[in-house]
Amino acid sequence: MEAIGDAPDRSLFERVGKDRAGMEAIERPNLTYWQDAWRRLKANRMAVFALCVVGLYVVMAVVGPWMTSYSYTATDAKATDALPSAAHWFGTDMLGRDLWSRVWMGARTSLMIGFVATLLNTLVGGLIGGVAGYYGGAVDMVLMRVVDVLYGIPYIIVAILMMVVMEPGMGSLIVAMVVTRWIGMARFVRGEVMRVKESDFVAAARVLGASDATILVRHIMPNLMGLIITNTMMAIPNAIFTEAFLSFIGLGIQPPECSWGLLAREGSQTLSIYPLKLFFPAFFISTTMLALNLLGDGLRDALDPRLRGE
Amino acid sequence: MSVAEREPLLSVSGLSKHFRMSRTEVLKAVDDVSFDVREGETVGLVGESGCGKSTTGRCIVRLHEPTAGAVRFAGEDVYAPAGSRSADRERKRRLCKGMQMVFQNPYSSLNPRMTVKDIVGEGFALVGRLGQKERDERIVELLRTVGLGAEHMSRFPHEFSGGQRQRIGIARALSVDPRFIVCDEPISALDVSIQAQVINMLKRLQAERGLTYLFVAHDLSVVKYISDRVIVMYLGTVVEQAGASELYRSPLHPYTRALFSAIPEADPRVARGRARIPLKGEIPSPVNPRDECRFADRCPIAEPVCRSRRPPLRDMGDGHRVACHLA
Amino acid sequence: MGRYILKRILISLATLLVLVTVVFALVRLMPGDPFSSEKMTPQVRQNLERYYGFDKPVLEQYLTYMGRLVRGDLGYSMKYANVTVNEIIAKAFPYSADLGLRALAIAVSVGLTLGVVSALNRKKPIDAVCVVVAIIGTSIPDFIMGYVLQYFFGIRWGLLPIAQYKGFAYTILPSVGLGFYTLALVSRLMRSSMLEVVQQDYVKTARAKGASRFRIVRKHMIRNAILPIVTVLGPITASVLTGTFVIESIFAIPGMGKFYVSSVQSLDYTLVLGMTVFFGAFLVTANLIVDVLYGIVDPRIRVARG
Amino acid sequence: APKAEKAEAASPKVFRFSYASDIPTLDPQMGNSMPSATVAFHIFDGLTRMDNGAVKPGIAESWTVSDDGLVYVFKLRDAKWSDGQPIKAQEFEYGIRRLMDPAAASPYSFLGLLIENADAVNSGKMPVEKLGVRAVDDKTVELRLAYPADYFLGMLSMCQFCATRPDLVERYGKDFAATPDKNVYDGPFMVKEWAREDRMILVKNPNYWNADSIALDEIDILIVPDENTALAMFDAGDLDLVRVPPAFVEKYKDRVVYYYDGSNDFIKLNMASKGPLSDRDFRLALNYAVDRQDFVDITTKGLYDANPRYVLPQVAGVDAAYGTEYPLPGFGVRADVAKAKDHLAKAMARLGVADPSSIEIEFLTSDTDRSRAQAEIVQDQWQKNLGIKVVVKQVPYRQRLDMESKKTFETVFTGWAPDYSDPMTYLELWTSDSPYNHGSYRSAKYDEYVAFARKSTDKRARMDALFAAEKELLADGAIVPMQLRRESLLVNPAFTGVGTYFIGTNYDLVHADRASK
Amino acid sequence: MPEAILDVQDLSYSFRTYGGEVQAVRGVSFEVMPGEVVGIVGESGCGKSVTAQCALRLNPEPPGFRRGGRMLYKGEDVFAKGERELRRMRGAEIGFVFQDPMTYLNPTMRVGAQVEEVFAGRPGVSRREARSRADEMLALVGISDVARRREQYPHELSGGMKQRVMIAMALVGRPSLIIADEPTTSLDVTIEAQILELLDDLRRKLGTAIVLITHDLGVIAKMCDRVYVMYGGKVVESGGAEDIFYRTAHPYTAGLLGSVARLETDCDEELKAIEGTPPDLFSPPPGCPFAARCDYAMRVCRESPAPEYRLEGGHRVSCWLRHEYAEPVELPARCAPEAAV
Ligand SMILES: Nc1ncnc2c1ncn2[C@@H]1O[C@H](COP(=O)(O)OP(=O)(O)OP(=O)(O)O)[C@@H](O)[C@H]1O
Ligand SMILES: Nc1ncnc2c1ncn2[C@@H]1O[C@H](COP(=O)(O)OP(=O)(O)OP(=O)(O)O)[C@@H](O)[C@H]1O
Ligand SMILES: [Mg+2]
Ligand SMILES: [Mg+2]
Repeated sequence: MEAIGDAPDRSLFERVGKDRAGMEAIERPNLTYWQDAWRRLKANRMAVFALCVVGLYVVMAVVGPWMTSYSYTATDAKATDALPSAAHWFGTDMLGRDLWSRVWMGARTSLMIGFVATLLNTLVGGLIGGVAGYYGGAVDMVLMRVVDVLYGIPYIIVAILMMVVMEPGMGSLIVAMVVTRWIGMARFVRGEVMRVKESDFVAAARVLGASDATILVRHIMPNLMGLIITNTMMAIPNAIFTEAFLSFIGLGIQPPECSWGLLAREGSQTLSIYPLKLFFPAFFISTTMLALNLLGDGLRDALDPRLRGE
Repeated sequence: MSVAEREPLLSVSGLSKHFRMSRTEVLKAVDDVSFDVREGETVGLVGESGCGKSTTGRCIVRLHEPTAGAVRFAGEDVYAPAGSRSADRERKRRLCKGMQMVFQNPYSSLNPRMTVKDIVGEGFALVGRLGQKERDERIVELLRTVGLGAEHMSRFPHEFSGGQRQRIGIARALSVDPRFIVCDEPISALDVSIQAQVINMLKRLQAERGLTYLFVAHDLSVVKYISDRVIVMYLGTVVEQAGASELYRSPLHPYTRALFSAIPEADPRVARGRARIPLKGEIPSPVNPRDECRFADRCPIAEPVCRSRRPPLRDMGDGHRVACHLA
Repeated sequence: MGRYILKRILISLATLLVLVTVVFALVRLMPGDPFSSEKMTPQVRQNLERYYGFDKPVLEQYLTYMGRLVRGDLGYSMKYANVTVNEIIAKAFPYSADLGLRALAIAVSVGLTLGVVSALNRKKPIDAVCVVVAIIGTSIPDFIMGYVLQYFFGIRWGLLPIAQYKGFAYTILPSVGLGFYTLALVSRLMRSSMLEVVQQDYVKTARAKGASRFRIVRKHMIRNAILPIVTVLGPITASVLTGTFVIESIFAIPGMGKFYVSSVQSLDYTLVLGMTVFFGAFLVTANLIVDVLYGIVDPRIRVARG
Repeated sequence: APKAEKAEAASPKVFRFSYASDIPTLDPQMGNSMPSATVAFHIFDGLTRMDNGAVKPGIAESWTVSDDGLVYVFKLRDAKWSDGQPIKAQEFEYGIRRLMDPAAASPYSFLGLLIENADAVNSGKMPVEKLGVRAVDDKTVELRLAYPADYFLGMLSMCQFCATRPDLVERYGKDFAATPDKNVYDGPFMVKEWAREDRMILVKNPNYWNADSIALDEIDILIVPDENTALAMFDAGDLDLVRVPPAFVEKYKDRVVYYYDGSNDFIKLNMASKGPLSDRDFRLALNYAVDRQDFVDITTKGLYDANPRYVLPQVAGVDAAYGTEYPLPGFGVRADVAKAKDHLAKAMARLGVADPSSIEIEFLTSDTDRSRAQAEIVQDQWQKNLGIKVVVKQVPYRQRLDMESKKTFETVFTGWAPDYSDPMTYLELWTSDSPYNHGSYRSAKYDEYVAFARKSTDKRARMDALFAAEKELLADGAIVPMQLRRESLLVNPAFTGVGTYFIGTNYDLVHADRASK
Repeated sequence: MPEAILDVQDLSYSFRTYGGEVQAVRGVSFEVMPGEVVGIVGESGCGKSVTAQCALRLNPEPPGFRRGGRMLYKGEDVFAKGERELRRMRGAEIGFVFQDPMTYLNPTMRVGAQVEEVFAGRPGVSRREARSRADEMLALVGISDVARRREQYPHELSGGMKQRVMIAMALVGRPSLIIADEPTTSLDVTIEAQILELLDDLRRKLGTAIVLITHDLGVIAKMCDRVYVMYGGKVVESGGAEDIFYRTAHPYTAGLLGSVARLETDCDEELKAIEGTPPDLFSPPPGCPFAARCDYAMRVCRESPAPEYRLEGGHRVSCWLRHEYAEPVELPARCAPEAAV
């Protein structure tokens, strides 16, 4: 027997046996799922940038209109379609109203519609889709047929009807969006619930005597949160677009309120003579969409359980 | 009183579970299976992948409604219609407290969004109201039992290795203090060196708590090691059933024999010396099986009678039963 | 398969029936009626209602409508006096379909290419370019896109016709305007789908067999990656082919989208219903085709259905 | 070069213009929109024909009017339909009966209500044969009126009163006039092609009795929904005539042609509503609080005329335009905030309100871009000048009409287009029994003035009464007049003789010609 | 002694990830001689697959990269080869059988085509020839009714059948070496036996060398001439099958052998489990990777990596217990040790 290496110190060869502390030790820090996701999101520079942009717009939507002395409703016959100046930072619109304050008031509307409508969609769609996916069978069959029918109903009919049932305005817009758009989320959640409900941990909970509600709320839904949040992020732009489209056909927000979609629509009418009037709202719509998309992508990566530990 | 004379803790009779694949296709995952499990013993359930082991286990713990047959636990029919809603709820509670399950895949059987504390504590709702402190104490105690510590309580499953996860799964099953546990391949997904840890622990717990196991596995050596009695399944049917040592000493069914001869033995001289009973072909599909011995297609000794009808399970004495026309 | 398709068709027909009924009820609930105009007297209104049969009970109107519908007769439009809905659709749909097919062709071919290229070059500059194109595409409302395209290519630079639809040059701007969103969507979906496929084990098998990179992409990755896109293509195709209001207005194309919106705005009951039936049938068919296609692309599905 | 000249002469003279949406119908009795009327003006010829405001003979060569102004007898000339058949008096009888026949359900039948027995016929109480129209023989048409109306001769040029072929109506039923080949034409042009929401092509009618005077070979009407697109197409040479959106007028101001399309926009006030609108002073306050000049300056870049009174000044008076004969400063084009506040104070005292901001009124408008802008300005002005609260409610057009006719509005921005060149076409709206009186204006004096004007055969006295009615209406603040639509057109300078008029037709291309170089 | 076809010298391979560098392989050496069956055993995650995939450079690069060492195939370093050369090697020189035929076969491609693909783009093999060679090979691996089966999709085949297709795919290019990465883990015992026999059979017929990766000692015992035991990214013991099983020199190998239940294991005796879990390769311990779980660990084991000791007959072990200073220990014997020989 021949030693290849040589050890200088005999005392090193003292028998110590197993290292009980070391062998079961968990090297990685104790992070909750959300902490872990947050950490990974932070590592994604694009997503952080996007988060900052969205945050900035939200803040500006709150304080922006107050940063100038002009009200977003005050018309001025002498200053219509003005270019940006020291007085009007973004210029004025065709009625002589300050575009800076209108852009940020529009941000309020658009972001509000985007977030609230999508949130409600997620809640309604998530709940219905969750139940359908969980119970399957007849409930599911009926739901899916309802979805097919709803899909075929012209959206603007619903939008108009909502304006009659409720006061026209943001509320009716949001309700109309929820009434027609929850199906997308429901479909998605249904599929995911069907997948997750087959997993062993659900079976385990059942064996432990958990009720259906407990299983749905405590076991299934939390596991879909990541996907749902990502999906929701991606749906916000859709809601903002929808409002813009409704503005296009005159079913948007009530005067004198405004939204980015409406401003863009107004701007697009005079694109060839006052391009800036289109530029500002279009810029904010697009960058918001861009940011939400990037954020959605980032969240998808951050919340994907398969990427854990990376 | 000898073990054999006592009323069985679990009694499965004529259990069938069929899955409808389409209008014309029925997958008979479990087809007319009967066996008993007595208090305190470990019954091994072996067979190839897809032969219906898990389905049988799941039917027992009420995860699948069986197509036919009865499951009696501690003298009570698990699937008999309950008188009322409250009676039903009460029975569900009783059965959940009595029977638990440990799952095959330690990665998918723990909810990734729950802490170990929540996972292990989930069953406490069945046990009755517990104070926050008492609850935590119980959880720590359970974790100690399975070789983990209080420091692991607030961690998430993904932070654990497979063996540790399986131990969490066992702690969860133990939380309601059951009498009977279905262990559905609890070690298949684990590394060899880890498997032994889990098996040792299951044995220790059985000794300490007088548990009864239905131990599902496809590793025959492990089954022999842990079981008192062994049931061999093939394509949804029981082909042989006997005391562990008896079965391994003198297997009667040609399938059991082929199975034993194919066990990879971790010993080169034995492994190379052993002659394998060659089996032809692949495992047939359990969809729409014909009324014949399901093993007939691959059986080295099959005769025309094997294709004529399904062999019944016959008692060959001493509790050794076999379903083969030729045995 | 035949059985399956038959069953699907029956379910679809039932769905359509419910859809028509619901929309029938909804349009009647809308405020106003198809006859309102600034100069409407009660007497004239009464005459018109009698003429169009609106003086009868709603149920009877419904049954009459359904009776005609079963025979494939969608009735006379109200806004476009003397013209049947069938005629309107027959005239308008070819425009929408032509525009839609072009848009789809652009969207799918370019979108898939972009998606594949960017997934294969993940984290390289080309990927960033593709991703930005995709995100811009999904970030700009179609009306902005339409006006901007028209302004620059048509008005400012005079490269392409400004509007109308009478020759290849005329089709370019609207089909790009219409297809851009879908293009972006397809490229995004394809990219993530490809990224998923890249990690699949069978790709490694193909590499282990010594297949060339090109072959791996073509034979193994694209075919598997395209599956999730096929599913979303159903509804997208239906909506793109049946026209989009915005692009059609901007480029003065007499397609379906315009009729669809204006029928609701003018409360042209029969036209709304006719459009809904058509769109619904189209959607259902598109989904059916997608399902069948799915089976062709993914052999696993075919068997499961028997 | 002579060769080129020849080619020039040979190339057809085509005039192209656009509409935002398709012509709803070409059935002469069913039309109720300006585009329908404009096309009909070119493809049909009435008993008379309007030529830039003057009544000229059409298919009728000559006519006589009885002294009481109630009986008209027309002599037809030898004219032919586009299919070569002669035009007969019975076809005029048929057409006018069809207009009033409840079974035919013409949406514009109220036009003919001045004809004898028209009301009873239209409501089904009398058979159509009792209508005051009669073909005396193949070439003579007799019409009887319920009351005298000078403007009736002008109305007869409208397509609703045109000859209609019974054989074709019978043959095609509901499909009559649905496609170019399902009707025949007796006007200067005839329809050659009609693709819905796409284009309509009119070509010269060789059988028109006055075909020699028609210079154009073809008129192309393209459907271009977006007005910006249309403007761009004009610039690119794809159109010969385009309406310039107000925002662009500045850019083209040296080249545009202005004309009044006759429409008159005002705010209807619902005096029957619960709010303060029943109060005359409040209504006057609203009237004085709007700055009409600012309003048109902002919404249309000053293109439209601020209108301080009600009736369009351009309509016919006795000898000259009504506006010239009967000038009226009305509420003034500028806001008079002091006066407005004054009236408001009086109204508040009566209503028992101390704080103007506690007064809230709803302003209804429809869903177009322009109505949004208009609403926003009025809202801003009222709020600023009166301190009251104005809530704008923007609803789809049909819903707005519905709410107007159901009287479930408080104030609504609306307008009126004249049907004939007489103040009556505006003033008949506000009598107590008028079906259009959605504001529930009740004034015995006003009703009296209008009733007098209906009966009177003395032109001057009649016109005086109408002027008195207009003043009465304004003094009561029944409406808030806002603007007169002055549109601006760009016309390809290569064409001459392109006419516009404020009644019955947008454009008159009968005398249009392309100047040859 | 003939030249080794695969000669790995001190290979280290890592992956760069968000969390840091995963040192999947840390100085592994082994060789494969023509025609022999070499087994690699070890727990999950110890680097077996990564090592094997280095031979064809199948690890994704990036994030993977070679830290050090060489891997010579027939004397040439595979890490020096270009993509083109590698492609020529894959399938033709070295065949690969993967663990899970379910995921390693393309679900949307017919199995015949998947086997034929090995010849795609190879000069000198016509499509016809490729087809007939594929059919031949499919028949050879025991697929009956080849004409029908080749037109089927993977999901229409049973697990064993799919694994046969995988094997046909690995063999059809007549490689001189097959690397089988856990070829039977997802199969049943009876099918597993069939597949192992098939591999053995084919090796004998075709003379191909086989690297068999597994964590099942039974498979090793049955098939292998020489065995490498890996732990924590390193080879801890290697030698002939008899050396490993009967003259076990490393405590980990001994533990592994002791922890498997065998048919003759007595029910009453406790299995000798190795407590604890393998090290995290994000931050591998500085010393012997097994030190934390080793009953005989000494302080030196935790501090510095053990040198390799050559025992008799090519048996090697990396363990400080072989050092002269170390107190000699008797590892628990497996079966009949020396005496049985
Ligand atoms: N929910 C289900 N729907 C349809 N078929 C099922 C379902 N669950 C199980 N099966 C089928 O029933 C048969 C028996 O499955 P089971 O899971 O009981 O087998 P097993 O013996 O546990 O196999 P393994 O060793 O792979 O776990 C299989 O063919 C399986 O495909
Ligand atoms: N693409 C990769 N990116 C990052 N880490 C990787 C990658 N591939 C493998 N690893 C890591 O390298 C280590 C060794 O993996 P390897 O697949 O070689 O293990 P193995 O011995 O084959 O295990 P098993 O028996 O589970 O197949 C593992 O810790 C694994 O997480
Ligand atoms: Mg199982
Ligand atoms: Mg591996």
